[in-house]
Amino acid sequence: MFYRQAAIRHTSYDQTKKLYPIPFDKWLVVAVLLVALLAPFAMSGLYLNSYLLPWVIWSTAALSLNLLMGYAGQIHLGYAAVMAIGAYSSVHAMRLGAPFEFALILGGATAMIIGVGFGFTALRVKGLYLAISTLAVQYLVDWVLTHVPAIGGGTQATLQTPTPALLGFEITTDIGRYYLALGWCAVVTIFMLNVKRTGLGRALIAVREKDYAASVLGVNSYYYKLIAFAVSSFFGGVTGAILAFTFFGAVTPEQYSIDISIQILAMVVVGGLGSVLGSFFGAGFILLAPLFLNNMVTGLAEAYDFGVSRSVISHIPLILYGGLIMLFLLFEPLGLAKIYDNIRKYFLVWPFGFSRR
Amino acid sequence: MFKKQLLVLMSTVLLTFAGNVIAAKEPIKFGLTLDYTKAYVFATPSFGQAIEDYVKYVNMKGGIDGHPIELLNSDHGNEPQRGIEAYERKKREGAIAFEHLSTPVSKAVLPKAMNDKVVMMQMLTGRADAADGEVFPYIFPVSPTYWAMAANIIQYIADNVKDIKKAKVAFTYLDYPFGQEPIPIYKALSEELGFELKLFPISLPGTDQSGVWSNIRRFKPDYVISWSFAQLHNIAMTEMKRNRIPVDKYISVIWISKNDLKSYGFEKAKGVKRVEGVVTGTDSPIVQDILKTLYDAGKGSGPRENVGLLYYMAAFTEMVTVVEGMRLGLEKYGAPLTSEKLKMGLESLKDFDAKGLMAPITITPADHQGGGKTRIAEWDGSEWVPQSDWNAAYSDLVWRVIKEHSAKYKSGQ
Amino acid sequence: MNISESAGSPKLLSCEQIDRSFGGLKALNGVSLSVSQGEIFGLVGPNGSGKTTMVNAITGFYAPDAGKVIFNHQDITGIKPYLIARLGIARTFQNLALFKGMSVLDNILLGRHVHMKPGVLSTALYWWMARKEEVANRQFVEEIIDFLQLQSARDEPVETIPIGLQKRVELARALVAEPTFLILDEPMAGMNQEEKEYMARFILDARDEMGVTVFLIEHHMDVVTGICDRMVALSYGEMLAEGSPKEVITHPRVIEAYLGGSH
Amino acid sequence: MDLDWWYIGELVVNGANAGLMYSLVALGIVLIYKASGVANLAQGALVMTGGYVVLALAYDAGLPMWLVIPLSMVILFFFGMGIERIALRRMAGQPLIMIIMLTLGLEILLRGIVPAVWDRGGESPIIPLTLPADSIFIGDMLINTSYLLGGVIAIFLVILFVYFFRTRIGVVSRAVSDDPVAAWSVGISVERSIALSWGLAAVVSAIAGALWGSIQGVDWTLSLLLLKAVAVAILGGLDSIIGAILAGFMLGIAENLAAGFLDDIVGGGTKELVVASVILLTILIRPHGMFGREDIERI
Repeated sequence: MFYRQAAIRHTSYDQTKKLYPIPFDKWLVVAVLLVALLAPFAMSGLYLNSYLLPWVIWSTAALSLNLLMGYAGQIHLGYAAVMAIGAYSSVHAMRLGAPFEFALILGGATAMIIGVGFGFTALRVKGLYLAISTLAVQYLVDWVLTHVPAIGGGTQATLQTPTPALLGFEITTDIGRYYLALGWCAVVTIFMLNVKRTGLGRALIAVREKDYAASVLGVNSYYYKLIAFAVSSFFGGVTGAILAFTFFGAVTPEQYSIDISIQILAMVVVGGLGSVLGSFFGAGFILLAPLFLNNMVTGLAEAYDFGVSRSVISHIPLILYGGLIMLFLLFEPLGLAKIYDNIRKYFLVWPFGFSRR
Repeated sequence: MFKKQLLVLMSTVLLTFAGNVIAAKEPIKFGLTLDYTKAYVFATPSFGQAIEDYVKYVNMKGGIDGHPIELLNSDHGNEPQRGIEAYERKKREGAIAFEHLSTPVSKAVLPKAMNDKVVMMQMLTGRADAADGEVFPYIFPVSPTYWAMAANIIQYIADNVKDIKKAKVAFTYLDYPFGQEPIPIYKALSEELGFELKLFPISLPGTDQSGVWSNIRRFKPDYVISWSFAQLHNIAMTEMKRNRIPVDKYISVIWISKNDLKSYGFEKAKGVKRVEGVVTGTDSPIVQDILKTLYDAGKGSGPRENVGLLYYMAAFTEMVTVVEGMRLGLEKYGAPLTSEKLKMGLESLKDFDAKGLMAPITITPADHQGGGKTRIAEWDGSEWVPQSDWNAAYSDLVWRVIKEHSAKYKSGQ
Repeated sequence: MNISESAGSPKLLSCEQIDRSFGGLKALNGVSLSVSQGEIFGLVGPNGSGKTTMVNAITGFYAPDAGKVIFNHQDITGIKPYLIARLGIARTFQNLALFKGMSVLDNILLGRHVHMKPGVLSTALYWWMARKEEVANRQFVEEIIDFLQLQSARDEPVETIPIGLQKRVELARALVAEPTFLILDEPMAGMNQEEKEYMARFILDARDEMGVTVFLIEHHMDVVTGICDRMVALSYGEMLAEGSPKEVITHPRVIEAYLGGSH
Repeated sequence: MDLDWWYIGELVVNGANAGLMYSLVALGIVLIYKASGVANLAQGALVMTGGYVVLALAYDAGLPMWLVIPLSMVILFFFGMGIERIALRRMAGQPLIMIIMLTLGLEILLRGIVPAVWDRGGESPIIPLTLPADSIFIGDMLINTSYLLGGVIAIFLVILFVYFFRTRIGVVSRAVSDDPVAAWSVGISVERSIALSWGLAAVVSAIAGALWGSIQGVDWTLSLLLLKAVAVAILGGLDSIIGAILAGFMLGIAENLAAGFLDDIVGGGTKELVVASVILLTILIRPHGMFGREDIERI
């Protein structure tokens, strides 16, 4: 019905390589993009600042991590630390007088250099060891942020972010900050969409699936893993900086703690490893579901007075993260993206569903 | 029956999205977003209970000039991100003032509150330099900051050792911003008074303290000042016993209450000291009235035992102060009460002692701390006995440090 | 026992005295062989005779303990596999090494890796930097798909198609790299007679139309003897015989290894 | 700077004992790794669960300690087996990265559920193991009796497990971890052996939970022992029980010495720093650890 495939004929290889070969998909994306662009004008500050903006930012973070986890197949348990490196470096760079654009790139580059540095350590070993060494990195970064006053900000352990300015225009409004985040999100999204259809993406998947088979095709698996580390860290660093500049307005160690790392991990897994759309789903789900659930359970508890202790209510987000990660791994390892895909596939042939095997 | 339930269910679902729209006579809304899950759970239940109690009490007495107070409650789990969400939501629902009871959340919300010109109370948490009202016009500690407490503890030590110049003071603290905060004051005081100061950081979550206490034993301090909380004091006292350090050398920051001593043993904990900014116990008339009107009628917001304990009283006192600020704001500038009017109301508090619950404070546009008077109390096996009068020691030095830090904030650092 | 090589054509690959052992087991013991340009060369032997070990030594999976591998006048002993691939050596695996989760097309496209320059920047700026390259390579891949008659399976996930087709996909993936030297490790394992004949046809076509030198490993003698120009037989890491298919299969030691070993 | 040998002695002795208690937590990781090749990142939460169960039996049910410990071991044994049966078994054949993430999900889930079920209103009660809080002094050297007890129990358990792996069940477990398919084909039940390892790991965590709970109180922070346990397991070699004990011993001493001498200079948190560095250095220099098999880790 919606995703009509009939009468669509691609007449060149170029056409089949389009991001959205089926027009309905394309129009859907255009529509979503329009909504995203117009949303701030139709939306109150509450929804913009505490739902839409963080959703956009965390989707970007999930996308960046997905490059490493979904494509290159490497677990990263310290991604918040990567974001912290980016955020702190760019804040410091701006305080030292660097223009915003440069500070962002510098933040990304610092995260990349440190990320790749640890990548060198980690890539010599199997997935499990890598996971554990990234966990260690998280602790090292946490330690530095809380113990090196020159970096962390000393007694108050807080650094206010300077006002961001693009091409000399200062960004001071909520809407401006939102567009900044959205713009960066678009860059990362487009990159991730392109990865799907270029040799880079194929090489990464090859390395993930069977590195020995990749090597006989001339793919240097070590190099591609490092590339994944580098690009993912760069994106993560910039996203961390964007998070600080547009959402928090300050950087503190708590914003990039181990809990946050786990949260991003959950977004990627729940959304779907290797899926662009899934990263958006996962970020939305993990970020917003606990908020809604919390508010709802609280509201219900008040209305019915069934005396659920606040402490119990407040554990819901943790239970949700853990439970969802497990459920998805057990029953739908490809995540929300796969569920969407199933629905889409159903409609691709609707109403001739019987024609599928 | 079922239909009605469904209706309630649906309306609550709707409400959670749309926010409560209960129209009374222009309620004054106060955002109470607390941490019920993580670091602050040791205090949050009593803290929230006190604020809810006092609000109920005020509303039963007809509100402030007829305006009821409405609390907008929620949990932020000590996470900056959720704190900001809660802040934005409550602000939209019309809250004119906030209390977060969490240092990370207060710090994350602070720039937004400043920008939005929304009053943010930050009792015992958040930035100590927010006492400087000129730099932080909308932030109100209205109680002694950690820095004021730190200075008072040193004053107490100076009064109780033979010669402060030869005294040895150990400072053990949780190794994150909360614990690290008073360090500049101690260092400045150590320089000024000449006592020997040594720092003993305890790494998070603070449950492993054995090494720290070995070192303290070797340092042979006259007093040990501790910046930690709740059950961590237990662990500290157990380690003190192991290391044969008398427990009466232990002076804690405000976060220690009767309940926290329970599992170590009330009798064994005799001699432990704390710095306190409010009167605890149930003797004061206002607390008696609360017990009578609320708890005797079964309308208390939590267990009766909590009433009078430190965490309860701290929050209670804060709310009494806020309500007084609201009253002044309404009286002087008329309804509807806005954040700005509340700010001005709070800034006109003069010699206010919260019905005898604390040392009188005077808030001015320049001074949002209001005196910073505290006292030292000692545990005698069944209750906390004040050891000194309300006092604000070395306030020049404290203000110097406050100004240094707020100036840094102002200059964009 | 050096028997005359096919005269005229130069040696493309030669292995000299290759030794390789695992623990106490000697998998290869002084094996020497050489393959000339343009021929189909067969390496046969019973299970466990060291055939795959030989291939792994050539393609750099494990460096030989002793001996030399010379490819195109270049010593490639102990060079990393991905570098060897770039020299124009392609191979398939005995038990399939396709990438699950990718379509047949993407699997074959990966074979073009050595001819492409995938990078971060070109991915980011796809429209300006990668598009032309992708389309051009796609065209080449489609030619091979036509050549190997894989059109109908093109868009299927590779793990869902029958094994026989998967083997063909792997051959296609090796061929799109336009190798000068193609190593096929038991390409007909588990196939029925008809499929084997198809595969044999493709191998001959690949040599004839694309000029690839083929190094064919087989366990079974029947098909191999039909298409190989020259053969070497191995057993327990030792060379038994070398020469034309006929010479090899009639060699007494080979007969003994096959019949004696299995009886 | 002249060295204070009493001080060093104290740091070493107490560090070693604490380290042996880390080994106890790490033992769970090693047992499961030996049986199934999976690194159990839920071990921290298992220890926390153990602590809570002991607490519930001791405080809420009011049972005497001599009954509480064995009872909690039994409960945890079935709990561990149950986890394997319900979750891990379904993952057989999946990529390792997925299984590791599953255990991580389990860690988070337990950390949410267990404290919510046994909500203690913010208190973290200390498990009354009726130990004398007073310590032994040798000269100016203090020996912490709680840690001493923990260390002794840890060593005792290790001897038990080393012995266990010499028995028939042990040999079976070894066979399974060497080559599951081969083990399968000779009629060994791979599932049962892996389930058993989970059960045993959970039993160990009941003991570890009780010991650590008697020192630092029971709350969610017990699950943070995971990082130290992981460091110990990696340093010792993931599949070596003896390695876990020796590594715990070494890590405990190293972090205590570092904290004793460096905390002053760098301002705290050196223990975490040591733990993180040990992990990174081990992976960099000798990924299979001190006693692990060399073939277990490279790409």
